[in-house]
Amino acid sequence: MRTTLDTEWAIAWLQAAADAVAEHRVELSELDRAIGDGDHGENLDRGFSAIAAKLREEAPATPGAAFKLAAMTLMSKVGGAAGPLYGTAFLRAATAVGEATELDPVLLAGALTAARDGVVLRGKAEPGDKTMVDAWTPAVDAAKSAVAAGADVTSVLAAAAAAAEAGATATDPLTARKGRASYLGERSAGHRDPGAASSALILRAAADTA
Amino acid sequence: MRTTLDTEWAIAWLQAAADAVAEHRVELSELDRAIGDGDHGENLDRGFSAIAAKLREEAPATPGAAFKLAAMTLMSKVGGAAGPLYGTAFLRAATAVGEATELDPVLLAGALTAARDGVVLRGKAEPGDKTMVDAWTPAVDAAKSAVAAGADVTSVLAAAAAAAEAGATATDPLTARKGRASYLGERSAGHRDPGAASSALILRAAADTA
Amino acid sequence: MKKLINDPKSVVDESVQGFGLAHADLVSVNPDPLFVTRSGAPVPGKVGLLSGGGSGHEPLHAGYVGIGMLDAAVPGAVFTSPTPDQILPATLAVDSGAGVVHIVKNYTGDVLNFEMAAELAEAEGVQVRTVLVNDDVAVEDSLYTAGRRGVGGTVLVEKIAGAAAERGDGLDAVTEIGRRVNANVRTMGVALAACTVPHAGVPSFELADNEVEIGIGIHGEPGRHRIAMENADSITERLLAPVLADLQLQSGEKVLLFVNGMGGTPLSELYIVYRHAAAVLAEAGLVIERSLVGNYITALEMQGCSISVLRLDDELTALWDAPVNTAALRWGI
Amino acid sequence: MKKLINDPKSVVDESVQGFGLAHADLVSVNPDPLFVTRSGAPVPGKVGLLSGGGSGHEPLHAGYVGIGMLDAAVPGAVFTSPTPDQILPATLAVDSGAGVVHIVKNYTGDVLNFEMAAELAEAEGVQVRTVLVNDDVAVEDSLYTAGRRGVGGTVLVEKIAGAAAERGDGLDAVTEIGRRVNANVRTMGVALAACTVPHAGVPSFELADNEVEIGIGIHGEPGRHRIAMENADSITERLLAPVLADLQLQSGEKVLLFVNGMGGTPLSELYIVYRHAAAVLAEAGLVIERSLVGNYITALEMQGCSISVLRLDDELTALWDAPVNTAALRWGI
Ligand SMILES: Nc1ncnc2c1ncn2[C@@H]1O[C@H](COP(=O)(O)OP(=O)(O)O)[C@@H](O)[C@H]1O
Ligand SMILES: Nc1ncnc2c1ncn2[C@@H]1O[C@H](COP(=O)(O)OP(=O)(O)O)[C@@H](O)[C@H]1O
Ligand SMILES: [Mg+2]
Ligand SMILES: [Mg+2]
Ligand SMILES: [Mg+2]
Ligand SMILES: [Mg+2]
Repeated sequence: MRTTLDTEWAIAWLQAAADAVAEHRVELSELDRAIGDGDHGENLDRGFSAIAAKLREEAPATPGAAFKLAAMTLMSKVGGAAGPLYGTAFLRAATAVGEATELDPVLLAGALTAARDGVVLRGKAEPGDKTMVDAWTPAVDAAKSAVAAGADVTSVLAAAAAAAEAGATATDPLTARKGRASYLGERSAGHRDPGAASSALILRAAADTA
Repeated sequence: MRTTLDTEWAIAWLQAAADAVAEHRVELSELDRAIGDGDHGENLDRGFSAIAAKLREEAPATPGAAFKLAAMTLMSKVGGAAGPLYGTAFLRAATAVGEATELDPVLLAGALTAARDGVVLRGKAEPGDKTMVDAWTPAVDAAKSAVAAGADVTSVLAAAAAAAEAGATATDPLTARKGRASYLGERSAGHRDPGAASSALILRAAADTA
Repeated sequence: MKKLINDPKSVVDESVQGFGLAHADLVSVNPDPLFVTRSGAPVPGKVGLLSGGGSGHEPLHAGYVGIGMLDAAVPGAVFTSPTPDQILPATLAVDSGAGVVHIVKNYTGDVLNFEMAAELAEAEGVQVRTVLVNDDVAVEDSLYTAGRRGVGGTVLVEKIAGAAAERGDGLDAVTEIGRRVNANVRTMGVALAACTVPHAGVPSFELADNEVEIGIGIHGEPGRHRIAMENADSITERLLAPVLADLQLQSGEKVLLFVNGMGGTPLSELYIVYRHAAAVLAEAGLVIERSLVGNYITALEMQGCSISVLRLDDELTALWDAPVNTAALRWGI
Repeated sequence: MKKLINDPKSVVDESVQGFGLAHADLVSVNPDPLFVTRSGAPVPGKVGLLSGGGSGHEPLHAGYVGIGMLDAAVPGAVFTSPTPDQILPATLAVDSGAGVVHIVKNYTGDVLNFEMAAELAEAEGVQVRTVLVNDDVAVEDSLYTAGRRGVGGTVLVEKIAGAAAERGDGLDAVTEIGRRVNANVRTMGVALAACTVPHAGVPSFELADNEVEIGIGIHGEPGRHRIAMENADSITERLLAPVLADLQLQSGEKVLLFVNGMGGTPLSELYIVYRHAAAVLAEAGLVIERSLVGNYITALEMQGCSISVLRLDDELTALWDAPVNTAALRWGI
């Protein structure tokens, strides 16, 4: 039972996230092609592979520094809706953990909450609008419950990832009310939201590396 | 055995030619699509249906007047290579028959010869260049031979039509050296020349109405 | 997918480089981060005008950089908004001290990235105003969506606000003119065939042989609804009806009629649409004072068109007529 | 086939009508027989410049009617040359007494119809000269074919001869300038996908997913040979090599580089081609003095492009730069 997560984990997470995004690039763009403009996988892959490249050159000193590196890279490389949203998420997470070198369950759940709040602040989406918020919000709720129940960091992330995956799946029947998919109106129902799907992948990478 | 052909025949011929062109419009354009720009059937149909429409309004007084009406209509409606070529052919035929009201075999063969010579003068194609000349030249030769053998007008035209059809078929293996098909070089071999095909149709209409 | 490209990843960079080479008298290209500025920018004392967005809409936006129109264009990846680290330096590069107006098409990605860049620019002491373009009447429930999209009207906003900046209007005045154009222009589009984003490699959507998509955006995203193919006059009426209804034009009003090609439709067809659109407007008693027909804001090789109607007043007409010298729009110079 | 048309038979008439409505300040349309003349033609004392050919190449030719370019354009059916009964009255309409130059693309149909019209015009007392455009190096064996075709160079001939006529050159001088441009320009094209002629309803030819047609003309007719798809830089080199070889340009010579879209290729791709073409010319020591990139002579919605190189001398450059005001090409006014 791990009590805290360190910088090494933060770096491993980002690298695993980059691998997961690369592996699911086509699939994410396919989802976006159905209800958006077909670039979500490409956009995220551009950003996360740049993160992975930077991490091969410089080693951040703290989890917060790793999150900040991710935030800046995502903001400058991704573009589209996802760039500022994920960028803000990682920036808020970085601020939340500050200079800490070890993240305990409370700090970890706090980081996830800050990330989700950043997405909501930027994008103004509410749960049920069929966006990445629908993956992040259940993930945050699950993480908080796990912390309250005394879970360790690994279990906190496992709970968050599972909830994010369920949240992403649950976007299928929804009608989009934010982002490009909203222009489709009811025709957006019956498709998974690409941003929710990528959020689930990224949170699963966090759990797998913990 | 008919000894001469009159204005009524000239009009009937043009109407039958219009019907034949309309019926084979798509087929002629298909031939042109293979080695040209796909408009030959459309071009000719525009011209011949205009001839038919004019003939419903005014009745030419002589075969020559009918040919002249056809010539002017083809020149003004068809465009492309075929318009001036067929236009010149009918104009020369009109000149060749002059004011005659009845065409005997000699005059008829003379009209066909003048038509062919007009096409050659305008287009400067030689036999074997894979153009309508390859239908007209054997047709003229066959008509002349028939006249020399003492055939009547019906047989003269039947001989011309059969020779034109054989001539058109014989363009299949040729490499085009004139017109749009010439740009294809050897790739033009293996396809029938659309202008030769339409010439055969028009001469067949002449024979069928005689 | 067959395209005249070398590598899907280098499409935008190489295309903008080629653009810079072909129009070296008009523009400079900053390769990294990528943006295009008017030669000699910033123009002393002049308000800077900047626009940008996903690539694939050429000639928008780089084609409108030059005298009387934009000072800078910031191209994102194909159909993907540019990032703040492009928008910020471009903004700084065209600020003469008089401030910079961002012309932003209303898409979530564009709005968010420009918003961040504007915040960063303000932090560096540059005054930034934003003109949000949202002229697309295809989006009906703007309350339950990300709002109406910026489409054809963008070109008109850029031209007219550009003329205002060129004649020396201040930051607020240029912003007001830009918003005035946006408030008075409405657009609706149709697609006959989808386009293929280079890195996707497959068409953005599928349309049957006898279907058209009404209310299409400029990103290969599907539109309002699909209908069976109709003739040009019927489609023209379908596009114009919501535009005219929304603008609530009165008989006798003056308008600019803009028939825009989506990239893969022959110009001859755009004029067939223009012909009937002009008849419909005349029927409604409207006076077509100015017109524009051509491929001005495209979606790669998408087949289709959009129709925009802009309500003109004397000032807007004069600004429309003002000299402009850009790669894609030029007159009077 | 999905097109923004009402009826294949009325495509040209309706399109030219729409063109006339959109550009009423520049042109007049004569509906029957169909031709387009410059507003106020004939210009007293000026040599008249007339061109025409099959439709489907828009903006060619009507888009080039106006000050500094053509006095008349005569549109035939799609991809079919116009007829003498159109060309003759158009010629008479733009003759001020100084004579008329016919700019004719070298296709059998065009040559024959213009020849007949010229004979008829001469018979009515109008002096007519013909400039035959045949810049297409794709046609190799010009002795065993109808000769090289007129393609991209046509636009340059029309612009430069138009400027010569506008500055007051006489009939022989304008003809000489036109022929000089033709003698110094060479073009080669490529198609990635065919176009569909409205009345045919099916694509003019079929290309497999990985094939391109090199040496394409502007009529949907197949070209020199088919090759497997290559990247933009390789295709650019393939198009430029015969152009440069044929022009026998020396290092240090000045040229105009013209990358033309066939109608269905995004502008962004044309700039990618331009980028590499400029590099190849620079490598050969040539100086690109002027450039043109866009859809100027098209084949409906064909995907592909052509590259033209024109050897410039000081006079040609000055005439290129001279003011022009037409629907499709405009500067200096
Ligand atoms: N306002 C918003 N709030 C939260 N998430 C959003 C919002 N708008 C879009 N998204 C997310 O962004 C995803 C699309 O990202 P992407 O395809 O990269 O951007 P774009 O739509 O600009 O092409 C959507 O699937 C959705 O999850
Ligand atoms: N120089 C020529 N002499 C005789 N016939 C010719 C010549 N050039 C073309 N043709 C004929 O014209 C036909 C093509 O006609 P059409 O398709 O109507 O014109 P275009 O080639 O202008 O589209 C060819 O099949 C050929 O028979
Ligand atoms: Mg997307
Ligand atoms: Mg033909
Ligand atoms: Mg996007
Ligand atoms: Mg033709």
